[in-house]
Amino acid sequence: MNPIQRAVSLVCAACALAAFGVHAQSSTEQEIEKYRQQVGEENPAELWEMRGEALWKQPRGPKHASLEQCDIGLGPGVVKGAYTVLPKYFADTGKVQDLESRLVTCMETLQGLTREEATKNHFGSGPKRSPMEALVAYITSESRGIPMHVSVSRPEEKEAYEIGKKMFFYRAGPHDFACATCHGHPNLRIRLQDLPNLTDPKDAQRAYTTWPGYRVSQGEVRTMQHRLNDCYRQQRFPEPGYASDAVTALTMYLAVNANGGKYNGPAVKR
Amino acid sequence: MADPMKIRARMEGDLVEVKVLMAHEMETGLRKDSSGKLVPAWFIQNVTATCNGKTVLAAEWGPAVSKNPFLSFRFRGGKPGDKVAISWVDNHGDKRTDEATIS
Amino acid sequence: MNNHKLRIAALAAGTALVVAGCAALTSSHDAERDAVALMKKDFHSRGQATLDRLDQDEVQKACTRYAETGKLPEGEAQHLQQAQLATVKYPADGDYLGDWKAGEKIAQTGKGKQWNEKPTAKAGGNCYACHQLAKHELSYGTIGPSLYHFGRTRGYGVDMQKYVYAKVYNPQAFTACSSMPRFGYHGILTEQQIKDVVALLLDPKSPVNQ
Amino acid sequence: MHSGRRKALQGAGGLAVMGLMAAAGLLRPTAARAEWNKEAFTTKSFADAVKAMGGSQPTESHDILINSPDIAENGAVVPFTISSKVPNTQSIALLVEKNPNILAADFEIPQGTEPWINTRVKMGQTSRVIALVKAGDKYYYNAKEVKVTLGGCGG
Repeated sequence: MNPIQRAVSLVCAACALAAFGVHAQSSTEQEIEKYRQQVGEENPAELWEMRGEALWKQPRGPKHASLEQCDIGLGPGVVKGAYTVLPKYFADTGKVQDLESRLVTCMETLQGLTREEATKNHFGSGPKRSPMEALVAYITSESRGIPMHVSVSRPEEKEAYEIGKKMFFYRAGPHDFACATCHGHPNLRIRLQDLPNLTDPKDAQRAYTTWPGYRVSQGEVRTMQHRLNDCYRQQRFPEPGYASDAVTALTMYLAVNANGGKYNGPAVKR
Repeated sequence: MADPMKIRARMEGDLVEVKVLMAHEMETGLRKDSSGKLVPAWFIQNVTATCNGKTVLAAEWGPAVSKNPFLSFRFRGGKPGDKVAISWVDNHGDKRTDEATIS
Repeated sequence: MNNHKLRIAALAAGTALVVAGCAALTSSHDAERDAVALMKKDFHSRGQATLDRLDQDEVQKACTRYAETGKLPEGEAQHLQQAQLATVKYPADGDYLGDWKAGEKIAQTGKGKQWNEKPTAKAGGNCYACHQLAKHELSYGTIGPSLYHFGRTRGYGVDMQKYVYAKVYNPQAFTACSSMPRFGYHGILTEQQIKDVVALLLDPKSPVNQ
Repeated sequence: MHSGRRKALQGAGGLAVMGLMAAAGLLRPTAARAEWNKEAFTTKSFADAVKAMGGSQPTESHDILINSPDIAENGAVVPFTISSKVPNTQSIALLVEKNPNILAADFEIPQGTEPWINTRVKMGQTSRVIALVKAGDKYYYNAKEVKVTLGGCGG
């Protein structure tokens, strides 16, 4: 099984089993595996990657500048491998930032866009394309094959990690859910879907390194910001702000837990 | 304007194998949006592929082709350096043509 | 533009907060306080999912405090369970058994209380997300124990009915820091819906007991 | 193509003619206004679809191969590879019997192009999927069932 196939299979264990009876289980599993393999072979996320690369190089905004001088973690203009060190502390903003919040910063400083303009349509929907989803698809694709190595050596980074960890275990809302309710225990599934235990390095690596993903069910590339937003919706929490410090902190916790895992996104997800 | 396609064309023995990803919504006209309104049909109807001016594939599609369509086919008569051009036209009359060099 | 500056100022304030927290890095309690402050700054109300949902009650507080290490200390758990048992409102008519068919539907749906849903829409219990129940449904989760043959093995009596009603109403009354939502206490399910779920588990005719 | 193409040839267009014009440098590929067989794409049954495409009474043939998973985890994307060993295959169509309209796609295979197509279609539910091949004046088909599981796991 190649990593993309594994990524696809991780998202949903054979939902199909229900429909076809236990005796058919092994052949069902084989066919679902065949499905995942064939769908995983050609990933429409490549269309986002292509669009994202063009956007990265295209002069935009009042300053008519491209993002090519943006520092996303390894210095101005370095894209290769940059995603594997994020989130990290940036001295110019004095903040720990994930990829999406960092891109907002560059759109503000380099291109002269307002935050509102920079985050417009941050979650795309059909013809309402999201520049952010395209940029993230491109930038993450340039980290394929490189192990995650997110640092917590600076106090600000350690702090973000600790806060993210607290957020992960924070129970609240009408359902008393925390992230940890579903993602803090080994070998659980919801319905037939395997739940990665994000406190365990192996599971965390497998899950984290395959986002963003092209979601077959939505026909869209979804980023980590979207993934966490959708988790909080199902947790019945209020909505986390897009590219906010809170989401960055939680991302920091998950990214550090995934350290050492070879980055393999954007993947295909159910 | 429509987004570019992603086209790969490469020699497999004496055949040219072409793989294309197209950016298109492929709306069936039967889907409702979040407010319950029908989303109008919007889909690619015709696809043509040419190499050295010769048509190597022509297709008619309905809205049942998946969103962000993928298509692969194989033909004879191309060689490395030749260009393969793919065009599509949708039911709104929007169109797009992209090219790839055979490797 | 003014708005833009304001936002930047707000972000800077957030940074200050993070940095301030950093001084007391070793204290898990401070990290918790900072996490709450950061969430309150960065989350916003949307639809029925209002910001006050971040405020924890006693149960949520206690269970968050011990979430990383595991279980509550025995004494604290006992105390919490007793207090939660006192919150259970039993049906005035003394009847616990509803319609298992309605209960099966409630067990199948996980809708309710999300920001993209109408607040008036009826919620489900989503029991199958975590539990095995009727044998015909193979798409069940394993977060909670299997409840297949629940009535058949545990008995169908009124005491059992009352216990199951209370367990669904408020699982914290029996297992401190259970992962299961407090369906009655939080008003996710109505009294009638809880009765229907009790019937799904305890009606001898229910597929759970076939 | 088929009946639509025949009509087109009687008129001004027709892909073959267009191809020649393109070869002569008269047209860019985008300018080719191809025909679209509306009648065929609105049929509900296999027989009606074949008729609308200009054929009748197709023969079952195991020289047509349908490679796809037997079970699709999500009906929004179901991959198919169709190939034909029927001599002189001129076109390959893909039909999904239980979709609102049965015809999904029709590929014209010019000489020199392999009778081999790989694409992805939507399936609303478990259904028989048919590959229809035109060779000479005759139509041939093969079919298989593909099961589609529900769109969501939980909730």
